[in-house]
Amino acid sequence: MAEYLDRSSDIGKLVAMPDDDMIICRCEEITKGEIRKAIHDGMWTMTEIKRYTRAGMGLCQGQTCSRIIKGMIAKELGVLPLSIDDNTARVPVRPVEVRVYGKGIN
Amino acid sequence: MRIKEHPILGTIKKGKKVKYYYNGTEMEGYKGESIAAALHAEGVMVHRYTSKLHKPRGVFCAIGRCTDCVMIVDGKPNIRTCMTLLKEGMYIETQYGISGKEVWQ
Amino acid sequence: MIRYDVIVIGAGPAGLSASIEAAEAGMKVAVFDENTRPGGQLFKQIHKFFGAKEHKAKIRGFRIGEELLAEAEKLQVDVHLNAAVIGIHDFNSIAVVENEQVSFYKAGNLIIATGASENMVPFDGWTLPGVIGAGAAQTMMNLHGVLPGKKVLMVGSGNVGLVVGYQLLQAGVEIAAIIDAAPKIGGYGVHASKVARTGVPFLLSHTILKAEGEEFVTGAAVVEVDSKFQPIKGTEKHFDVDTICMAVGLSPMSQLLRIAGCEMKEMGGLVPACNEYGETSISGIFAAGDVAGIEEASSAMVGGRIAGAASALRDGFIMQGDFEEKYKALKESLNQLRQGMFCKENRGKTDMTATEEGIPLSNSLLEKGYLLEKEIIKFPGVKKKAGVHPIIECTQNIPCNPCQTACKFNCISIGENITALPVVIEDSKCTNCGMCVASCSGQAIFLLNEDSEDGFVSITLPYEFLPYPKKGVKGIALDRSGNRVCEAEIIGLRTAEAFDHTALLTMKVPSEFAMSARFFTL
Amino acid sequence: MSNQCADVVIAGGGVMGNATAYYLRKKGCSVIVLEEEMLGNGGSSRNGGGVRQSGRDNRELPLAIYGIGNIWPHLSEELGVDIEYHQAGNIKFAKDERGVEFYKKVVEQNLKKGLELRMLNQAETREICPLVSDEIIASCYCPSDGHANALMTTLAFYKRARELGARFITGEKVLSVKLHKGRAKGVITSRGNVYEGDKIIITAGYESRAILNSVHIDVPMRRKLIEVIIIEMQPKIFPMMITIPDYDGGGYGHQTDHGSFVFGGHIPLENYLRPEEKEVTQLITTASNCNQLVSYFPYFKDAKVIRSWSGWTDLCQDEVPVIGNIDEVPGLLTACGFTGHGFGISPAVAACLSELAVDKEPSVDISGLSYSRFIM
Repeated sequence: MAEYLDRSSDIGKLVAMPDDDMIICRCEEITKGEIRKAIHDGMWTMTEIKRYTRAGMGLCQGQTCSRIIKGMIAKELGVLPLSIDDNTARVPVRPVEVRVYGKGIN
Repeated sequence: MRIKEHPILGTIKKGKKVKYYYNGTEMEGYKGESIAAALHAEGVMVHRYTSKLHKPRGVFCAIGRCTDCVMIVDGKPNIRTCMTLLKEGMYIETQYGISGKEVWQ
Repeated sequence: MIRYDVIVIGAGPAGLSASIEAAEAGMKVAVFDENTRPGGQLFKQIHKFFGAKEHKAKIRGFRIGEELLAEAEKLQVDVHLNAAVIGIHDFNSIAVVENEQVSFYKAGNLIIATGASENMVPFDGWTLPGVIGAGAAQTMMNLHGVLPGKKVLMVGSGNVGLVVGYQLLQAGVEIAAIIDAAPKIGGYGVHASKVARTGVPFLLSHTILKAEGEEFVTGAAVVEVDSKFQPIKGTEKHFDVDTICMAVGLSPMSQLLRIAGCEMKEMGGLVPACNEYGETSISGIFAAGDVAGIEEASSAMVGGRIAGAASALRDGFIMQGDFEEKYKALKESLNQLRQGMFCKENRGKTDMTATEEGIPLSNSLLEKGYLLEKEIIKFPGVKKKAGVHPIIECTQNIPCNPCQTACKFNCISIGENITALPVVIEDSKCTNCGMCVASCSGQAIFLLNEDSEDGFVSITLPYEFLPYPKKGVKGIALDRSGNRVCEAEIIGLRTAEAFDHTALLTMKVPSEFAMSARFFTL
Repeated sequence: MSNQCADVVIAGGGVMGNATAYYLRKKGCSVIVLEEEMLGNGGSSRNGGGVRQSGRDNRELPLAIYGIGNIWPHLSEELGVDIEYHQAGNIKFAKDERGVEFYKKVVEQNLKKGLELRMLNQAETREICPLVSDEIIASCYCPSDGHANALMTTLAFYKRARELGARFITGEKVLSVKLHKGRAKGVITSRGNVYEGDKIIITAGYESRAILNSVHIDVPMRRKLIEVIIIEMQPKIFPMMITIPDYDGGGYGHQTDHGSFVFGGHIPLENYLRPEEKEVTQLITTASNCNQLVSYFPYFKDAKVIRSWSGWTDLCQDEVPVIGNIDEVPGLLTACGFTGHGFGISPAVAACLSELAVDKEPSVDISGLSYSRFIM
């Protein structure tokens, strides 16, 4: 079970920051501002951020940005990054051609 | 951009020379090295331009993890050039979004 | 489905060691690695390792890789290269992409040794070509012999940043600076010193602001930060560089363990919760090396051996008693590596002020990368002696002792505790053989002869750059900070197989610079 | 232990619960939504994204028609988030006469209910879906069907409901329904917390069964794992949702706005997973899905799979959901047992639940989906 989170708790207003247009998810080109907005829209878990913004959903599957996003959620919510669950790791951990994958069971 | 002689490694062992094409231009590299290394040796920095913002990208992690260095290789997009070995006659193109041409959808 | 007694994922130091240990016990072992070459990071590590003899100290990383591979092959371990494991499924079955198809294998025991990957910090322009990971720089230059760039800004002063920085210099790349947001250098002082003495500046409490350029990096802007890591206005600095190299830490590559369903815990990245033998919450799945917690390659090798032995015990290939004996020795070896001021417990500690021996630590070393002359004379490796004698500028407690055994004439002593500082023995006779200089993985040993000529001294220093200066050449002696101190003449250059590519350069400088001149340049 | 009240307490923060919360807030009711994991953890985020009428059972078809006619077209605007709804059609392929016969019956049945649906021959099929394999001899096409982004839809309902003041609490696993004088009056969570409401709605997927069991209600359903593969971004290929008939192994998919292609299929082993099996991808299913996709669309052979996921569907005994008031326990409502085709009707179901919760007649006749159908 996940940790108790009352999604109505006050995390303050979304204040624009000078580096909001900096890219965080390199694959899907999702900016810091977009992720911060998602957090203020109520997306408080890594998975919700991923599904809501596509950050971490690109070709590399969040291998670079996950750690950064975790830190961002923690900062906006005022909690420790330790308390934030990671995204589910998914098969395949590297991109694989459909043809190549299919040969596994012929 | 190649190291001729290295104080620890001596002369870097290389496979035989192979010809490949980079955006239509014939180039030379060595068998057994990654496409990314061969291109870097020739000073190629930009591997692709991104889909959304059309920004340049190149080698970043070089271990097959970040997928930033992908290019079109023999007509197929999104090929990780840091993990794909150079072969004779390979056709390597700059990737625009996921296309080989600078056409944005 | 093909079944092995053990499947090891990752042919790095931990994986190869695990496979050797398991195969020695008579197990049928396969190792899978997504790379073309086995060895993992070892093949990029061209520096000499720390540790004791059993940790393969003073051997260069890539040689250790070759040794491990040869050993694994001799034991008929099936090494599958270009074989990326893409998934772990129920009952220890794995999916592998190999030869243009996905294959499935099953294992009695799975040992996951997938290593680590580099952390990144985002900043303005970090997506530009030319911003690369330190590992990428290593791959380019040490595996492919391709220069990552002409002039580099290194971000991060941990061991990775320092070691890769030095390797860049060896490959012929210029380093504009090594910066770190922390106020102190994160890696070993000896690693910092060998970079600093070539003239590379360290900018601590500095962070990267921006990678400049349109199509690729043409420059970098950095700024000083305050104690809360906030940029200080007006302290911006610009560097004309074509490459920005990021060395800001590592995280375990633990996706496969998570997919397998192993219980994980947060420890600077997600690591599996393991017992003392490296077995995860799922019986028969082990983790070894960086994926189980970031450490050095030396500890990864021992961790791999423990996991290999434990899997052999689990499936009845070795007896409990034999295992316990083996484990005891391996554990001891691991404990040795886990001591000293850089060990896990001390990581991130900022209040250390003295060595285990009670000698004050050098702040200059921690903040600028080099020791001050007045500090160095307090250390037991520095003694004033007649004739030629070693000067050991090793001032931090790190687990390393090759210098002690390198000297066949008992000039150097470390003792049982391998993190103790080396002591130069007062009444010993140095023969000027140079073995200590070449064996010091930190390149911190120099031979000084203050009796050579009137008004002049000779200094022998480790030198790993090309081209080697020829005997008779006149150049400039640099001090520990890379500043020019005086003219110097090369009076000797020694190379030997035993030195393993560390040349011993002897220069003649005026005697007042005996304790300051530590590098040579033309 | 905290006691907290609202007009309506909802167990389950999936698309049903979130959307119901949204419609209830629009009606001015106070709402608490309790979710064990994160929002949209279950089937809401683990489905093919189909918004389809064709092929539906007559009892749930009205919900699909109502949603597509009245809710989906303006949902993005309403929620302030692009949920990527496209009324781009649904095409079901036939490789042989068996398929043709099967779909002819579907057409006949759905036409009776006023749904525009037609058979296409090979040439017509290829015209609207040019990448399809030569082996396809005919198809069944419903132009008014479509698809949406299920992840976004689920979270968009949550986001909007939260903005409107609905209270969402995650990490709260509802264990049982609390009664007061024979009426459902609250729920009790595994943390020991009690949440009270005048109406209690259970929209917790398969887990609804255990919660309802606490008041001796049992919906006959079982879980079945589904698995989906995601193919890397492609140029725009075709807009419609595709369906492969179950007798040929089954399959469904569509291209997302992003360009990636989502494809789900089945393997026979899914019916025989060990009971303790977790929600994880099985060894051979991805490979099987890859082969199935290529056999209908050879185009994808060189494209790369970038991830896969699995999720539980809650199969109801008669393959349609249980929706509405549970007469035996006044104040208790449920929507569960969607049998893998709940997403497309979720806004309509939620709209009806919100109406029932305020004792109004639902906009769609859902009497055929009532729990009472299982009572002999």
